[in-house]
Amino acid sequence: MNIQSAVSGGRLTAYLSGELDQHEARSAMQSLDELLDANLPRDLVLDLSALHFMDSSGIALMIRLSRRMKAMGGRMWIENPAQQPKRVMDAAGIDRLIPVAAGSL
Amino acid sequence: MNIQSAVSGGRLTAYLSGELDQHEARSAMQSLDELLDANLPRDLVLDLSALHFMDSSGIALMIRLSRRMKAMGGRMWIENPAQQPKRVMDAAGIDRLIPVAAGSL
Amino acid sequence: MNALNYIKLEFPSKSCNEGFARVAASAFAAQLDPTLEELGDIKTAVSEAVTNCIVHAYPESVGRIRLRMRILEGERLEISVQDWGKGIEDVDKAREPLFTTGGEERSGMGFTIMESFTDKLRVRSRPGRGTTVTMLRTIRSRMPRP
Amino acid sequence: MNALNYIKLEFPSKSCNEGFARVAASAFAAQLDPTLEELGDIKTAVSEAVTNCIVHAYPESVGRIRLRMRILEGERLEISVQDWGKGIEDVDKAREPLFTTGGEERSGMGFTIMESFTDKLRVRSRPGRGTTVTMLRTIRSRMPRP
Ligand SMILES: Nc1ncnc2c1ncn2[C@@H]1O[C@H](COP(=O)(O)OP(=O)(O)O)[C@@H](O)[C@H]1O
Ligand SMILES: Nc1ncnc2c1ncn2[C@@H]1O[C@H](COP(=O)(O)OP(=O)(O)O)[C@@H](O)[C@H]1O
Repeated sequence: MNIQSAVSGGRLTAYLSGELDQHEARSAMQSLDELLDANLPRDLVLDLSALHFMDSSGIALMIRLSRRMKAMGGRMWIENPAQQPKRVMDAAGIDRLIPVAAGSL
Repeated sequence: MNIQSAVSGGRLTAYLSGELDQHEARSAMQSLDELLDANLPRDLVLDLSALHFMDSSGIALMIRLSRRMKAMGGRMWIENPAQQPKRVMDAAGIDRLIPVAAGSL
Repeated sequence: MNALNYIKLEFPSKSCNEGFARVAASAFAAQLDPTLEELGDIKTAVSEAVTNCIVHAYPESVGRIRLRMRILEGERLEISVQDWGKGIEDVDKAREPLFTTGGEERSGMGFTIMESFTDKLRVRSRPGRGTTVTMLRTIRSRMPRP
Repeated sequence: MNALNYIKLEFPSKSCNEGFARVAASAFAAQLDPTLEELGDIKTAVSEAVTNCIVHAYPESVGRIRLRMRILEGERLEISVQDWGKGIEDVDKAREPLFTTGGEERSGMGFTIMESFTDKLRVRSRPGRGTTVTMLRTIRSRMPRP
Protein backbone atom coordinates (compact mmCIF):
# COMPACT_ATOMS: atom_id res chain seq x y z
CA MET A 1 0.00 0.00 0.00
CA ASN A 2 1.02 3.55 -0.70
CA ILE A 3 0.11 6.93 0.83
CA GLN A 4 0.37 10.26 -0.93
CA SER A 5 -0.70 13.55 0.56
CA ALA A 6 -1.69 17.09 -0.26
CA VAL A 7 -2.08 20.04 2.12
CA SER A 8 -4.15 23.13 1.45
CA GLY A 9 -5.42 25.67 3.93
CA GLY A 10 -5.36 23.57 7.09
CA ARG A 11 -6.69 20.50 5.29
CA LEU A 12 -4.53 17.40 4.87
CA THR A 13 -5.74 14.93 2.26
CA ALA A 14 -4.16 11.48 2.37
CA TYR A 15 -4.59 9.34 -0.74
CA LEU A 16 -4.42 5.66 0.14
CA SER A 17 -3.76 3.16 -2.64
CA GLY A 18 -3.26 -0.57 -2.90
CA GLU A 19 -4.43 -2.97 -0.18
CA LEU A 20 -4.81 -2.15 3.51
CA ASP A 21 -4.63 -5.24 5.71
CA GLN A 22 -2.91 -6.08 8.99
CA HIS A 23 0.39 -6.57 7.15
CA GLU A 24 0.26 -2.97 5.90
CA ALA A 25 -1.62 -1.27 8.74
CA ARG A 26 1.23 -0.53 11.13
CA SER A 27 3.43 1.26 8.62
CA ALA A 28 0.37 3.05 7.21
CA MET A 29 -0.50 4.33 10.70
CA GLN A 30 3.08 5.44 11.20
CA SER A 31 3.11 7.39 7.93
CA LEU A 32 -0.19 9.03 8.78
CA ASP A 33 0.98 9.90 12.30
CA GLU A 34 4.06 11.54 10.80
CA LEU A 35 1.94 13.49 8.34
CA LEU A 36 -0.27 14.71 11.18
CA ASP A 37 2.75 15.67 13.31
CA ALA A 38 4.31 17.59 10.45
CA ASN A 39 1.18 19.43 9.31
CA LEU A 40 -1.08 19.67 12.39
CA PRO A 41 -4.11 20.03 10.08
CA ARG A 42 -7.57 21.24 11.07
CA ASP A 43 -9.21 18.71 8.71
CA LEU A 44 -8.01 15.24 7.76
CA VAL A 45 -9.46 13.66 4.63
CA LEU A 46 -8.79 10.04 3.74
CA ASP A 47 -9.28 9.64 0.01
CA LEU A 48 -9.82 5.94 -0.72
CA SER A 49 -10.48 6.11 -4.46
CA ALA A 50 -7.37 4.02 -5.24
CA LEU A 51 -7.67 1.64 -2.29
CA HIS A 52 -8.68 -1.70 -3.82
CA PHE A 53 -8.95 -3.74 -0.65
CA MET A 54 -9.39 -3.11 3.04
CA ASP A 55 -10.31 -5.33 5.98
CA SER A 56 -11.02 -4.55 9.65
CA SER A 57 -7.38 -3.51 10.12
CA GLY A 58 -8.40 -0.45 8.11
CA ILE A 59 -11.36 0.13 10.43
CA ALA A 60 -9.01 0.14 13.43
CA LEU A 61 -6.76 2.64 11.64
CA MET A 62 -9.69 4.93 10.86
CA ILE A 63 -10.90 4.84 14.46
CA ARG A 64 -7.44 5.75 15.76
CA LEU A 65 -7.10 8.61 13.31
CA SER A 66 -10.55 9.91 14.17
CA ARG A 67 -9.67 9.87 17.89
CA ARG A 68 -6.43 11.71 17.20
CA MET A 69 -8.19 14.37 15.15
CA LYS A 70 -10.84 14.83 17.87
CA ALA A 71 -8.11 15.17 20.51
CA MET A 72 -6.52 17.87 18.35
CA GLY A 73 -9.89 19.61 18.05
CA GLY A 74 -10.06 18.85 14.32
CA ARG A 75 -12.36 16.95 11.98
CA MET A 76 -11.88 13.91 9.81
CA TRP A 77 -13.84 12.30 7.01
CA ILE A 78 -13.50 9.70 4.29
CA GLU A 79 -13.90 10.27 0.59
CA ASN A 80 -14.53 8.12 -2.48
CA PRO A 81 -14.34 4.62 -1.06
CA ALA A 82 -14.40 1.92 -3.76
CA GLN A 83 -16.95 -0.90 -3.52
CA GLN A 84 -15.08 -3.38 -1.31
CA PRO A 85 -13.82 -0.88 1.31
CA LYS A 86 -17.31 0.67 1.35
CA ARG A 87 -18.89 -2.69 2.14
CA VAL A 88 -16.42 -3.25 4.98
CA MET A 89 -17.10 0.21 6.36
CA ASP A 90 -20.85 -0.38 6.14
CA ALA A 91 -20.61 -3.76 7.88
CA ALA A 92 -18.55 -2.16 10.66
CA GLY A 93 -20.98 0.78 10.94
CA ILE A 94 -18.11 3.26 10.64
CA ASP A 95 -20.43 5.99 9.33
CA ARG A 96 -21.76 6.41 12.87
CA LEU A 97 -18.28 7.61 13.89
CA ILE A 98 -16.77 9.11 10.76
CA PRO A 99 -18.56 10.88 7.89
CA VAL A 100 -18.20 9.22 4.51
CA ALA A 101 -18.54 11.40 1.41
CA ALA A 102 -18.96 9.96 -2.07
CA GLY A 103 -17.34 12.89 -3.85
CA SER A 104 -14.99 15.75 -2.95
CA LEU A 105 -16.46 18.23 -0.44
CA MET B 1 -9.74 -19.66 -23.92
CA ASN B 2 -11.47 -18.29 -26.99
CA ILE B 3 -10.97 -18.76 -30.73
CA GLN B 4 -12.07 -16.32 -33.40
CA SER B 5 -11.41 -16.74 -37.08
CA ALA B 6 -11.21 -14.91 -40.38
CA VAL B 7 -11.04 -16.39 -43.89
CA SER B 8 -9.68 -14.61 -46.92
CA GLY B 9 -8.56 -16.12 -50.22
CA GLY B 10 -7.79 -19.64 -49.04
CA ARG B 11 -6.18 -18.45 -45.80
CA LEU B 12 -7.79 -19.19 -42.46
CA THR B 13 -6.53 -17.10 -39.56
CA ALA B 14 -7.42 -18.34 -36.08
CA TYR B 15 -7.05 -15.82 -33.26
CA LEU B 16 -6.43 -17.60 -29.96
CA SER B 17 -7.00 -15.69 -26.76
CA GLY B 18 -6.84 -16.44 -23.04
CA GLU B 19 -4.90 -19.41 -21.67
CA LEU B 20 -4.17 -22.65 -23.50
CA ASP B 21 -3.48 -25.53 -21.14
CA GLN B 22 -4.54 -29.18 -20.99
CA HIS B 23 -7.92 -28.14 -19.58
CA GLU B 24 -8.62 -26.05 -22.68
CA ALA B 25 -6.70 -27.99 -25.33
CA ARG B 26 -9.27 -30.61 -26.28
CA SER B 27 -12.08 -28.18 -27.01
CA ALA B 28 -9.64 -25.85 -28.75
CA MET B 29 -8.52 -28.70 -31.04
CA GLN B 30 -12.15 -29.55 -31.73
CA SER B 31 -12.99 -25.96 -32.69
CA LEU B 32 -9.94 -25.76 -34.95
CA ASP B 33 -10.75 -29.12 -36.58
CA GLU B 34 -14.25 -27.87 -37.31
CA LEU B 35 -12.89 -24.65 -38.79
CA LEU B 36 -10.55 -26.65 -41.04
CA ASP B 37 -13.37 -29.00 -42.11
CA ALA B 38 -15.64 -26.08 -42.94
CA ASN B 39 -13.10 -23.98 -44.83
CA LEU B 40 -10.52 -26.43 -46.20
CA PRO B 41 -7.96 -23.60 -46.33
CA ARG B 42 -4.66 -23.62 -48.20
CA ASP B 43 -2.94 -21.69 -45.40
CA LEU B 44 -3.61 -21.84 -41.67
CA VAL B 45 -2.36 -18.98 -39.53
CA LEU B 46 -2.47 -19.15 -35.73
CA ASP B 47 -2.45 -15.61 -34.40
CA LEU B 48 -1.34 -15.73 -30.75
CA SER B 49 -1.25 -12.01 -29.99
CA ALA B 50 -4.00 -12.35 -27.35
CA LEU B 51 -2.87 -15.68 -25.93
CA HIS B 52 -1.50 -14.87 -22.48
CA PHE B 53 -0.43 -18.33 -21.42
CA MET B 54 0.41 -21.61 -23.10
CA ASP B 55 2.10 -24.78 -21.91
CA SER B 56 3.17 -27.95 -23.75
CA SER B 57 -0.49 -28.82 -24.37
CA GLY B 58 -0.34 -25.96 -26.89
CA ILE B 59 2.77 -27.49 -28.47
CA ALA B 60 0.88 -30.77 -28.99
CA LEU B 61 -2.00 -28.87 -30.55
CA MET B 62 0.33 -27.02 -32.94
CA ILE B 63 2.02 -30.26 -34.00
CA ARG B 64 -1.33 -31.88 -34.73
CA LEU B 65 -2.52 -28.91 -36.75
CA SER B 66 0.72 -28.80 -38.70
CA ARG B 67 0.39 -32.52 -39.55
CA ARG B 68 -3.18 -31.98 -40.65
CA MET B 69 -2.24 -29.06 -42.89
CA LYS B 70 0.64 -31.06 -44.41
CA ALA B 71 -1.71 -33.96 -45.09
CA MET B 72 -4.05 -31.54 -46.86
CA GLY B 73 -1.12 -30.22 -48.90
CA GLY B 74 -1.35 -26.83 -47.16
CA ARG B 75 0.90 -24.63 -45.04
CA MET B 76 0.69 -23.41 -41.49
CA TRP B 77 2.49 -20.80 -39.48
CA ILE B 78 2.27 -18.89 -36.21
CA GLU B 79 2.04 -15.16 -35.80
CA ASN B 80 2.61 -12.66 -32.99
CA PRO B 81 3.26 -14.91 -30.01
CA ALA B 82 3.43 -12.98 -26.71
CA GLN B 83 6.45 -13.44 -24.44
CA GLN B 84 5.39 -16.49 -22.43
CA PRO B 85 4.07 -18.61 -25.36
CA LYS B 86 7.19 -17.62 -27.32
CA ARG B 87 9.45 -18.90 -24.55
CA VAL B 88 7.55 -22.20 -24.46
CA MET B 89 7.77 -22.54 -28.24
CA ASP B 90 11.51 -21.81 -28.13
CA ALA B 91 12.13 -24.33 -25.35
CA ALA B 92 10.22 -26.96 -27.34
CA GLY B 93 12.08 -26.06 -30.56
CA ILE B 94 8.80 -25.69 -32.44
CA ASP B 95 10.39 -23.34 -35.02
CA ARG B 96 12.10 -26.37 -36.56
CA LEU B 97 8.63 -27.67 -37.49
CA ILE B 98 6.45 -24.61 -37.85
CA PRO B 99 7.47 -21.11 -39.01
CA VAL B 100 6.95 -18.38 -36.45
CA ALA B 101 6.45 -14.84 -37.73
CA ALA B 102 6.63 -11.81 -35.48
CA GLY B 103 4.28 -9.68 -37.58
CA SER B 104 1.65 -10.29 -40.24
CA LEU B 105 3.03 -11.83 -43.44
CA MET C 1 -22.32 -33.65 1.36
CA ASN C 2 -19.88 -34.32 -1.45
CA ALA C 3 -17.45 -31.62 -2.49
CA LEU C 4 -17.31 -30.92 -6.21
CA ASN C 5 -13.85 -29.46 -5.81
CA TYR C 6 -11.63 -28.46 -2.91
CA ILE C 7 -8.30 -27.04 -1.87
CA LYS C 8 -6.33 -27.45 1.32
CA LEU C 9 -3.68 -24.80 1.79
CA GLU C 10 -1.15 -24.52 4.60
CA PHE C 11 1.23 -21.66 5.27
CA PRO C 12 3.03 -20.05 8.22
CA SER C 13 1.39 -17.27 10.24
CA LYS C 14 3.39 -14.46 8.68
CA SER C 15 1.52 -11.30 7.83
CA CYS C 16 2.98 -11.28 4.31
CA ASN C 17 0.78 -14.34 3.63
CA GLU C 18 -2.47 -12.43 4.19
CA GLY C 19 -2.45 -11.12 0.64
CA PHE C 20 -1.44 -14.51 -0.72
CA ALA C 21 -4.35 -16.22 1.08
CA ARG C 22 -6.78 -13.71 -0.44
CA VAL C 23 -5.50 -14.29 -3.96
CA ALA C 24 -5.64 -18.07 -3.55
CA ALA C 25 -9.17 -17.90 -2.11
CA SER C 26 -10.43 -15.67 -4.86
CA ALA C 27 -8.77 -17.74 -7.61
CA PHE C 28 -10.47 -20.86 -6.27
CA ALA C 29 -13.84 -19.16 -5.78
CA ALA C 30 -13.66 -17.83 -9.35
CA GLN C 31 -14.81 -21.27 -10.55
CA LEU C 32 -18.27 -20.45 -9.27
CA ASP C 33 -18.36 -17.40 -11.52
CA PRO C 34 -19.12 -14.96 -8.69
CA THR C 35 -19.72 -11.25 -9.12
CA LEU C 36 -16.93 -8.84 -8.19
CA GLU C 37 -18.86 -7.99 -5.04
CA GLU C 38 -19.09 -11.65 -4.04
CA LEU C 39 -15.37 -12.12 -4.71
CA GLY C 40 -14.66 -9.08 -2.55
CA ASP C 41 -16.75 -10.53 0.27
CA ILE C 42 -14.89 -13.83 0.11
CA LYS C 43 -11.48 -12.14 0.09
CA THR C 44 -12.52 -10.02 3.06
CA ALA C 45 -13.84 -12.93 5.11
CA VAL C 46 -10.65 -14.93 4.42
CA SER C 47 -8.49 -11.93 5.28
CA GLU C 48 -10.24 -11.53 8.65
CA ALA C 49 -9.97 -15.18 9.60
CA VAL C 50 -6.32 -15.49 8.53
CA THR C 51 -5.37 -12.24 10.26
CA ASN C 52 -6.91 -13.54 13.48
CA CYS C 53 -4.62 -16.58 13.38
CA ILE C 54 -1.58 -14.38 12.82
CA VAL C 55 -2.47 -11.78 15.45
CA HIS C 56 -4.37 -13.72 18.12
CA ALA C 57 -3.64 -17.44 17.76
CA TYR C 58 0.13 -17.11 17.48
CA PRO C 59 0.89 -13.72 19.05
CA GLU C 60 4.54 -14.41 19.86
CA SER C 61 5.52 -17.10 17.41
CA VAL C 62 5.05 -18.35 13.88
CA GLY C 63 2.54 -21.17 13.69
CA ARG C 64 0.73 -23.09 11.01
CA ILE C 65 -2.50 -21.93 9.36
CA ARG C 66 -4.71 -24.20 7.27
CA LEU C 67 -7.19 -22.76 4.81
CA ARG C 68 -9.66 -25.20 3.31
CA MET C 69 -12.18 -24.36 0.66
CA ARG C 70 -14.84 -26.66 -0.75
CA ILE C 71 -17.38 -26.19 -3.48
CA LEU C 72 -20.61 -27.91 -2.46
CA GLU C 73 -23.78 -28.62 -4.42
CA GLY C 74 -25.97 -25.59 -4.93
CA GLU C 75 -23.14 -23.14 -5.74
CA ARG C 76 -22.12 -23.12 -2.08
CA LEU C 77 -18.62 -22.31 -0.99
CA GLU C 78 -17.38 -23.57 2.37
CA ILE C 79 -14.32 -21.87 3.78
CA SER C 80 -12.56 -23.02 6.91
CA VAL C 81 -9.54 -21.46 8.58
CA GLN C 82 -7.80 -23.46 11.26
CA ASP C 83 -4.96 -22.81 13.67
CA TRP C 84 -3.30 -24.74 16.50
CA GLY C 85 -2.69 -21.66 18.60
CA LYS C 86 -3.96 -19.96 21.73
CA GLY C 87 -7.66 -20.68 21.37
CA ILE C 88 -10.60 -18.60 22.59
CA GLU C 89 -11.94 -18.80 26.17
CA ASP C 90 -15.39 -17.37 25.48
CA VAL C 91 -16.45 -17.64 21.85
CA ASP C 92 -19.78 -15.83 22.33
CA LYS C 93 -18.02 -12.85 23.84
CA ALA C 94 -15.31 -12.92 21.14
CA ARG C 95 -17.99 -12.74 18.45
CA GLU C 96 -19.54 -9.57 19.89
CA PRO C 97 -18.96 -6.44 17.81
CA LEU C 98 -16.10 -4.29 19.12
CA PHE C 99 -14.79 -6.97 21.47
CA THR C 100 -11.06 -7.30 21.04
CA THR C 101 -8.05 -8.41 23.04
CA GLY C 102 -5.81 -6.88 20.38
CA GLY C 103 -5.47 -3.31 21.63
CA GLU C 104 -5.94 -0.29 19.43
CA GLU C 105 -4.44 -1.93 16.34
CA ARG C 106 -7.56 -4.11 16.15
CA SER C 107 -11.16 -2.98 15.84
CA GLY C 108 -12.99 -5.96 17.30
CA MET C 109 -15.03 -6.09 14.08
CA GLY C 110 -13.42 -9.15 12.48
CA PHE C 111 -16.12 -11.70 13.38
CA THR C 112 -18.85 -9.13 12.67
CA ILE C 113 -17.51 -8.63 9.15
CA MET C 114 -17.10 -12.39 8.58
CA GLU C 115 -20.70 -12.84 9.68
CA SER C 116 -22.13 -10.15 7.48
CA PHE C 117 -20.17 -11.30 4.42
CA THR C 118 -21.16 -14.96 4.64
CA ASP C 119 -24.39 -16.89 5.16
CA LYS C 120 -23.21 -18.87 8.13
CA LEU C 121 -20.26 -18.67 10.53
CA ARG C 122 -19.24 -21.38 12.97
CA VAL C 123 -16.39 -20.96 15.47
CA ARG C 124 -14.97 -23.96 17.29
CA SER C 125 -12.16 -23.31 19.72
CA ARG C 126 -10.35 -24.92 22.62
CA PRO C 127 -8.08 -22.77 24.78
CA GLY C 128 -4.49 -23.85 24.30
CA ARG C 129 -5.45 -26.10 21.41
CA GLY C 130 -6.57 -23.87 18.60
CA THR C 131 -9.48 -22.49 16.64
CA THR C 132 -11.41 -23.42 13.51
CA VAL C 133 -13.63 -20.87 11.81
CA THR C 134 -15.99 -22.26 9.18
CA MET C 135 -17.96 -20.06 6.83
CA LEU C 136 -20.57 -20.89 4.21
CA ARG C 137 -21.47 -18.63 1.36
CA THR C 138 -23.85 -19.27 -1.52
CA ILE C 139 -22.73 -17.72 -4.78
CA ARG C 140 -25.48 -16.20 -6.91
CA SER C 141 -23.64 -16.68 -10.16
CA ARG C 142 -23.87 -14.26 -13.04
CA MET C 143 -24.34 -17.06 -15.56
CA PRO C 144 -27.44 -19.25 -15.57
CA ARG C 145 -26.37 -22.85 -15.05
CA PRO C 146 -27.78 -25.95 -16.73
CA MET D 1 18.30 -25.21 4.63
CA ASN D 2 15.68 -23.13 6.40
CA ALA D 3 12.68 -21.95 4.45
CA LEU D 4 11.88 -18.25 4.83
CA ASN D 5 8.30 -18.91 3.80
CA TYR D 6 6.37 -21.80 2.35
CA ILE D 7 3.00 -23.06 1.20
CA LYS D 8 1.61 -26.55 0.99
CA LEU D 9 -1.38 -26.82 -1.30
CA GLU D 10 -3.52 -29.90 -1.99
CA PHE D 11 -6.26 -30.26 -4.57
CA PRO D 12 -7.89 -32.99 -6.66
CA SER D 13 -6.53 -33.93 -10.09
CA LYS D 14 -9.20 -32.09 -12.06
CA SER D 15 -8.07 -30.17 -15.09
CA CYS D 16 -9.98 -27.08 -13.93
CA ASN D 17 -7.38 -26.79 -11.15
CA GLU D 18 -4.48 -26.27 -13.58
CA GLY D 19 -5.24 -22.57 -13.84
CA PHE D 20 -5.79 -22.29 -10.09
CA ALA D 21 -2.40 -23.90 -9.37
CA ARG D 22 -0.71 -21.40 -11.69
CA VAL D 23 -2.34 -18.41 -9.99
CA ALA D 24 -1.44 -19.72 -6.52
CA ALA D 25 2.14 -20.41 -7.57
CA SER D 26 2.61 -17.00 -9.10
CA ALA D 27 0.96 -15.21 -6.15
CA PHE D 28 3.37 -16.94 -3.79
CA ALA D 29 6.42 -16.38 -6.00
CA ALA D 30 5.51 -12.69 -6.26
CA GLN D 31 7.09 -12.18 -2.81
CA LEU D 32 10.50 -12.57 -4.43
CA ASP D 33 9.71 -9.65 -6.73
CA PRO D 34 10.39 -11.61 -9.93
CA THR D 35 10.26 -10.18 -13.44
CA LEU D 36 7.23 -10.97 -15.59
CA GLU D 37 9.40 -13.40 -17.54
CA GLU D 38 10.42 -15.23 -14.36
CA LEU D 39 6.78 -15.38 -13.21
CA GLY D 40 5.83 -16.80 -16.61
CA ASP D 41 8.52 -19.47 -16.29
CA ILE D 42 7.28 -20.48 -12.84
CA LYS D 43 3.67 -20.65 -13.98
CA THR D 44 4.70 -22.77 -16.96
CA ALA D 45 6.80 -25.20 -14.92
CA VAL D 46 3.96 -25.62 -12.39
CA SER D 47 1.43 -26.08 -15.18
CA GLU D 48 3.53 -28.87 -16.75
CA ALA D 49 4.06 -30.73 -13.49
CA VAL D 50 0.42 -30.45 -12.39
CA THR D 51 -0.86 -31.46 -15.83
CA ASN D 52 1.33 -34.57 -15.69
CA CYS D 53 -0.36 -35.64 -12.44
CA ILE D 54 -3.80 -35.12 -13.97
CA VAL D 55 -3.04 -36.82 -17.29
CA HIS D 56 -0.46 -39.49 -16.44
CA ALA D 57 -0.55 -40.20 -12.70
CA TYR D 58 -4.32 -40.54 -12.41
CA PRO D 59 -5.46 -41.33 -15.96
CA GLU D 60 -8.78 -42.95 -15.02
CA SER D 61 -9.59 -41.44 -11.65
CA VAL D 62 -9.39 -38.30 -9.57
CA GLY D 63 -6.46 -38.37 -7.16
CA ARG D 64 -4.71 -35.98 -4.85
CA ILE D 65 -2.02 -33.52 -5.95
CA ARG D 66 0.26 -31.71 -3.54
CA LEU D 67 2.07 -28.55 -4.56
CA ARG D 68 4.71 -27.29 -2.16
CA MET D 69 6.65 -24.09 -2.59
CA ARG D 70 9.45 -22.85 -0.37
CA ILE D 71 11.47 -19.66 -0.43
CA LEU D 72 15.06 -20.48 0.48
CA GLU D 73 18.00 -18.21 1.27
CA GLY D 74 19.53 -16.57 -1.79
CA GLU D 75 16.22 -15.73 -3.50
CA ARG D 76 15.73 -19.37 -4.38
CA LEU D 77 12.31 -20.85 -4.98
CA GLU D 78 11.80 -24.58 -4.52
CA ILE D 79 8.70 -26.06 -6.11
CA SER D 80 7.63 -29.64 -5.64
CA VAL D 81 4.65 -31.40 -7.16
CA GLN D 82 3.69 -34.76 -5.74
CA ASP D 83 1.13 -37.42 -6.63
CA TRP D 84 0.27 -40.87 -5.36
CA GLY D 85 -0.58 -42.24 -8.77
CA LYS D 86 0.77 -44.56 -11.41
CA GLY D 87 4.46 -43.71 -11.17
CA ILE D 88 7.11 -43.83 -13.87
CA GLU D 89 8.96 -47.04 -14.84
CA ASP D 90 11.95 -45.41 -16.49
CA VAL D 91 12.53 -41.83 -15.39
CA ASP D 92 15.50 -41.22 -17.70
CA LYS D 93 13.46 -42.25 -20.71
CA ALA D 94 10.46 -40.18 -19.53
CA ARG D 95 12.67 -37.08 -19.33
CA GLU D 96 13.81 -37.40 -22.96
CA PRO D 97 12.38 -34.75 -25.29
CA LEU D 98 9.39 -35.98 -27.31
CA PHE D 99 8.92 -39.12 -25.21
CA THR D 100 5.29 -39.48 -24.26
CA THR D 101 2.84 -42.19 -23.34
CA GLY D 102 0.02 -39.69 -23.76
CA GLY D 103 -0.78 -40.06 -27.45
CA GLU D 104 -1.18 -37.15 -29.80
CA GLU D 105 -2.77 -34.87 -27.18
CA ARG D 106 0.62 -34.67 -25.49
CA SER D 107 3.88 -33.45 -26.98
CA GLY D 108 6.40 -35.24 -24.78
CA MET D 109 7.96 -31.84 -24.06
CA GLY D 110 6.73 -31.35 -20.48
CA PHE D 111 9.94 -32.34 -18.68
CA THR D 112 12.05 -30.54 -21.31
CA ILE D 113 10.17 -27.32 -20.63
CA MET D 114 10.36 -27.78 -16.85
CA GLU D 115 14.11 -28.29 -17.21
CA SER D 116 14.71 -25.27 -19.37
CA PHE D 117 12.57 -22.99 -17.16
CA THR D 118 14.23 -23.94 -13.88
CA ASP D 119 17.80 -24.30 -12.63
CA LYS D 120 17.42 -27.85 -11.38
CA LEU D 121 14.84 -30.61 -11.83
CA ARG D 122 14.68 -33.79 -9.78
CA VAL D 123 12.18 -36.58 -10.46
CA ARG D 124 11.60 -39.31 -7.91
CA SER D 125 9.09 -41.98 -8.81
CA ARG D 126 8.02 -45.47 -7.83
CA PRO D 127 5.73 -47.39 -10.16
CA GLY D 128 2.37 -47.87 -8.50
CA ARG D 129 3.29 -45.50 -5.69
CA GLY D 130 3.60 -42.08 -7.21
CA THR D 131 5.90 -39.34 -8.37
CA THR D 132 7.50 -36.24 -6.91
CA VAL D 133 8.96 -33.59 -9.18
CA THR D 134 11.15 -30.99 -7.45
CA MET D 135 12.34 -27.85 -9.18
CA LEU D 136 14.68 -25.10 -8.02
CA ARG D 137 14.73 -21.65 -9.52
CA THR D 138 16.78 -18.65 -8.46
CA ILE D 139 14.96 -15.36 -8.88
CA ARG D 140 17.07 -12.49 -10.13
CA SER D 141 14.92 -9.84 -8.53
CA ARG D 142 14.33 -6.45 -10.06
CA MET D 143 14.97 -4.65 -6.79
CA PRO D 144 18.39 -4.63 -5.14
CA ARG D 145 18.11 -6.19 -1.70
CA PRO D 146 19.83 -5.09 1.50
N1 LIG E 1 -7.86 -17.58 15.77
C1 LIG E 1 -7.99 -17.00 17.01
N2 LIG E 1 -7.25 -17.44 18.03
C2 LIG E 1 -7.36 -16.88 19.26
N3 LIG E 1 -8.20 -15.85 19.54
C3 LIG E 1 -8.98 -15.37 18.55
C4 LIG E 1 -8.91 -15.91 17.24
N4 LIG E 1 -9.79 -15.23 16.48
C5 LIG E 1 -10.38 -14.34 17.28
N5 LIG E 1 -9.90 -14.42 18.53
C6 LIG E 1 -10.33 -13.59 19.70
O1 LIG E 1 -11.58 -12.98 19.39
C7 LIG E 1 -11.48 -11.57 19.48
C8 LIG E 1 -12.40 -10.89 18.49
O2 LIG E 1 -11.99 -11.19 17.17
P1 LIG E 1 -12.43 -10.27 15.96
O3 LIG E 1 -13.91 -10.05 16.04
O4 LIG E 1 -11.91 -10.86 14.72
O5 LIG E 1 -11.76 -8.84 16.23
P2 LIG E 1 -10.22 -8.39 16.29
O6 LIG E 1 -9.40 -9.32 15.46
O7 LIG E 1 -10.23 -7.03 15.74
O8 LIG E 1 -9.83 -8.43 17.73
C9 LIG E 1 -10.01 -11.27 19.31
O9 LIG E 1 -9.63 -10.03 19.86
C10 LIG E 1 -9.37 -12.46 20.02
O10 LIG E 1 -9.36 -12.28 21.42
N1 LIG F 1 3.33 -37.57 -12.61
C1 LIG F 1 3.49 -38.57 -13.51
N2 LIG F 1 2.99 -39.79 -13.27
C2 LIG F 1 3.17 -40.80 -14.14
N3 LIG F 1 3.84 -40.67 -15.31
C3 LIG F 1 4.38 -39.48 -15.61
C4 LIG F 1 4.23 -38.38 -14.72
N4 LIG F 1 4.87 -37.32 -15.31
C5 LIG F 1 5.38 -37.74 -16.44
N5 LIG F 1 5.10 -39.05 -16.66
C6 LIG F 1 5.54 -39.87 -17.80
O1 LIG F 1 6.60 -39.20 -18.47
C7 LIG F 1 6.25 -38.97 -19.84
C8 LIG F 1 6.89 -37.70 -20.32
O2 LIG F 1 6.34 -36.58 -19.62
P1 LIG F 1 6.46 -35.12 -20.25
O3 LIG F 1 7.86 -34.87 -20.67
O4 LIG F 1 5.89 -34.16 -19.25
O5 LIG F 1 5.58 -35.14 -21.57
P2 LIG F 1 4.01 -35.37 -21.81
O6 LIG F 1 3.26 -34.96 -20.57
O7 LIG F 1 3.71 -34.51 -22.97
O8 LIG F 1 3.84 -36.83 -22.10
C9 LIG F 1 4.74 -38.98 -19.85
O9 LIG F 1 4.23 -39.28 -21.13
C10 LIG F 1 4.44 -40.08 -18.83
O10 LIG F 1 4.61 -41.36 -19.38
